[in-house]
Amino acid sequence: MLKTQELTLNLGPHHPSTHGVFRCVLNLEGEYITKAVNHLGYLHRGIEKLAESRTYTQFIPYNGRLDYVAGMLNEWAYVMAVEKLMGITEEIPERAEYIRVIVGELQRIASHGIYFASMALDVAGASAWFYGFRDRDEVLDLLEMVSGQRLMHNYMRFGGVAADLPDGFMNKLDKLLNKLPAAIEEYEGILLGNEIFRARTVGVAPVSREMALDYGFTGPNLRASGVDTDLRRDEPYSVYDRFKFNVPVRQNGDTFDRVIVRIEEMKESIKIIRQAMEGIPEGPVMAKVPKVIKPPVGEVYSRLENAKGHLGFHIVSDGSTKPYRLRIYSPCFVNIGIFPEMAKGLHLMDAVVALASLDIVLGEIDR
Amino acid sequence: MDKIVDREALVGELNQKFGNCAEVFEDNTNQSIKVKPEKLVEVMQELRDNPKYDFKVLMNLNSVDYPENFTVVYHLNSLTHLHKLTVKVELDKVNPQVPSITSVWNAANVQEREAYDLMGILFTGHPNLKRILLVDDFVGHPLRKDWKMQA
Amino acid sequence: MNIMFWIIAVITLGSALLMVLNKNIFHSALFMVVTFLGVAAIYMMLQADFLAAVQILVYGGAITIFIIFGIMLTVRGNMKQTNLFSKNAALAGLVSLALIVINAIMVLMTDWPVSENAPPVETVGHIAELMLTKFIVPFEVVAVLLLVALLGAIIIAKEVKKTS
Amino acid sequence: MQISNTIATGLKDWLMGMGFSATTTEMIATAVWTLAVILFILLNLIVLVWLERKFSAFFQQRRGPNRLGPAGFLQFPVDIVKVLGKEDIIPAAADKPVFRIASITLFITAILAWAVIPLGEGMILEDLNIGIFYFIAIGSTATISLLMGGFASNNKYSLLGGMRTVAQMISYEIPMVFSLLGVIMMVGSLRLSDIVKAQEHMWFIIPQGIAFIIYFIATVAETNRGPFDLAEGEQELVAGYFTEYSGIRYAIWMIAEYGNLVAVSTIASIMFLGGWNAPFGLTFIPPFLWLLIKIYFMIFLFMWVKWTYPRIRIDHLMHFGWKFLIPVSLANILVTGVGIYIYRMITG
Repeated sequence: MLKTQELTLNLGPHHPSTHGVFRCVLNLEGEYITKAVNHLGYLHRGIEKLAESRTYTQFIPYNGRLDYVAGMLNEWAYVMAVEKLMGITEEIPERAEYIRVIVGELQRIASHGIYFASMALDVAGASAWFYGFRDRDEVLDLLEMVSGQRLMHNYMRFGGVAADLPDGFMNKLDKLLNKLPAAIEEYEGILLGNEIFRARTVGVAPVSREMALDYGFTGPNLRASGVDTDLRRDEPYSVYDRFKFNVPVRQNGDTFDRVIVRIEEMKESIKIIRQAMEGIPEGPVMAKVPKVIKPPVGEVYSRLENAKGHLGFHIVSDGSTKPYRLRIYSPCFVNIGIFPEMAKGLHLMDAVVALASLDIVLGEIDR
Repeated sequence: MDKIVDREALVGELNQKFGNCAEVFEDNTNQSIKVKPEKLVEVMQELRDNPKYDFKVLMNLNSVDYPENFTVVYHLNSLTHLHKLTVKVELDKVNPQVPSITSVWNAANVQEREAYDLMGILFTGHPNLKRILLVDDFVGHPLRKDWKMQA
Repeated sequence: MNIMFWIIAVITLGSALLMVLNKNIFHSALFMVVTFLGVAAIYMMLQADFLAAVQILVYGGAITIFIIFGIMLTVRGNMKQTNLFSKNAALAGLVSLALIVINAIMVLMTDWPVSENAPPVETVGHIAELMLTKFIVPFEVVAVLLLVALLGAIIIAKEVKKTS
Repeated sequence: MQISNTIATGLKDWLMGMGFSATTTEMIATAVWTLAVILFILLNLIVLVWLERKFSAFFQQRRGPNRLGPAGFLQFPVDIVKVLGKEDIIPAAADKPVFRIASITLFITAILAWAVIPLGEGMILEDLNIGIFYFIAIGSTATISLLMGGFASNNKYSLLGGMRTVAQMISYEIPMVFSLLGVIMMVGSLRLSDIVKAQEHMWFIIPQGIAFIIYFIATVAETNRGPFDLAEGEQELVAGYFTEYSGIRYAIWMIAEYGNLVAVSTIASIMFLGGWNAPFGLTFIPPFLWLLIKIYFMIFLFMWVKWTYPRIRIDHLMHFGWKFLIPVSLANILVTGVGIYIYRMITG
């Protein structure tokens, strides 16, 4: 019999659909993938090593550079870990916790907005891309109001936040929250309900419940595979135990479910922000913390429900002003580990979409 | 705050089943046990599959370069019992070797590669133990304390 | 008109020759396209415009398939040495020469009748009528043949899928 | 309408009167027409690119170009200057001669197709009696150009793009031809001017509505526009067959693609939308303008579809083409044939 040869295709690092500098070497039979090998590290900056030569406070801004589309949540995860290590979790003023919840959930909406947009772009729905970015930009306006920056906020502090909410923030937030449900409705109109989009995503690259747990999926990806888990509800940190919200779970774990879970999460985030707006007390936004942060000897592992999954910080302290060892458990880094398995047998076009559906950010993968 | 397993009972059961392999490890978190490297895979398998513990999730795999030893830290989590456990494996400073647990959790695959890449810990039995973040011809393991940063 | 014919003839034959002599199978295929287009041009000069269009349409599609096969079956990165001469080049040359001679003799021997009638302006209608009246049997046979080819292709494609 | 009314014939007569020989006259007339067509395509291009940008901006809730000229109209001419100033990069490993001519061949086919396309009553180079068939035949050779570009780049993405083009264009040529057959059967002629004349009282979109839809879908695939722009596949193949092209060669690809877009829109207007016939007796607008309005309506449809739908996957595309469009277009031919037979029985 005549035989055709397999084609080796180097997807990335300069490729529009790898969401950064991810590189994947694909073996193609026709346009179907028989084998995929991940190559990471093009954006490796050695942040974990850098942490060892920075003081605890100096390291806060580095967190914005991890998952650069959800900087606020990364900072929060880091300060939460250090607060736990110092044992000052109880002393944080309530107002600060509420502000953290508000900006954190806003950041989640922004991150999911980007997710929707890049997902749309990867199925070539260029128009839907602008819808996602339009709403994300308005969220960033608000975050800019509180922190002065749009991406690298550097807003969280040990024991609170850097500054109180500015005047007029609540009004603007209220206006945005009134607009967002209609905007999310539009997503359904322009992309999610589209026949071609459904054909491209439903049943594509499914990840079963067992496989998702085995490969260490966390966050929305895990929920899309039918595991009902959410740190905000199961192990409530901050003041999340005071809010009522649903945890959207889908059963099939295919590309479409991964999208829908995130869209539903955006709606839940709006609910949480609404409740936080109502419940936010007056008061200080910073606890009394020493000028020099010197956590006691010991270690801590603390996780936070990031937009991409569980962002964990394992910090080992030797009692000095600098962390002895700081390890960042990054959800994207672990989630991408499934891609070679997932891509097997997929069409090249679907592989690109499946990769987008995992919601990877290279800043966090390579750290 | 965190739900903690009864470590004494857990260690007792593990020791009974696999021989003297585990002990309670005292640190500030109060949720650590120490496991001997040779028995690590069996212990992890047990922790995952025994419905009493049901640690279905490998939360984190870390390696620390302590002055006296290398420690590989596994953070485990259960979705049903919502409890947590930290498993620590102490390794030789000169030749740190530990069996790979990729057969238990595939999630360990990339994390073990990372630990090998940055800390230089050999995971025996790993299907593809290559550098993951650094270039293939990189010399040294930067997260070790004796690795000097060059600006 | 005479000049045009000679130009087209030279291009057609030249590209046909280049097609055979070229060592790159992709270039060979492209020269084949030029040959086909040249033939179409000659049809055009004979006022057989329908035939010319069919020539372009059919061979335009066919040649791309041919190229695809060429690419898929020559498994090497460099296309430079993909269309090599076989060892029987001399023999093939001899056969070709013999064919040319025979053809030339036949052409020269034939007494070509010259029609007094001007070629019809509307060709399509006549062709259609002839196909469905006088030549209905060959027409249907061709249709059946194509159907068989189609079915055969489907069967072959299915079997490949099963074995792979 | 008399054929002698055509501009080309008039031009030829005038040149003959100047004392040129028949062959020279023919060649000059052809050259003039070719130039006119290129000019027409380029003029259209300026408007089209501007329109595409403005439409896409409208669909995407943004403003689009708005700095150069009125409403950003001069953006594209400036872009052209930019593209012309770019370095013409030919990859070292490329098949250089083929790489060089690939974009030009596509441009040539785009121009050749215009030989039979009337831009209005009598505004045609050669009113061939097989007009529409000639158009289809020339259109089919565009595949070769795209494959040439994809293969000669010696880039795997381009090669995949070229392969996709072949699969897609050959598959969708069939329903496209079949959809036009219905109209041809009703007219009984392949000559484009005859087809327009037959629509004086009723546009063929009414009896041949299904054929019009099939033709529209098939031509979206034929012109490689979204949602069927698999050959370009921006997201997975980067830009498909023209990944490696830059500068003027890239510009030629784009011009040829827009030229093809205008050509298929014109054919759609002529075959289904009554050509230059004025609807509702609105004859105060000249026929040429009517045709232009219809062409731009078609182009608007193309753009609308492109900026609305995500890209379809190639196996869905093939299934849709072979398992849906072709059977439906065949059924349309059958129904049309039976309809014509019954009509002839009634009218005698």
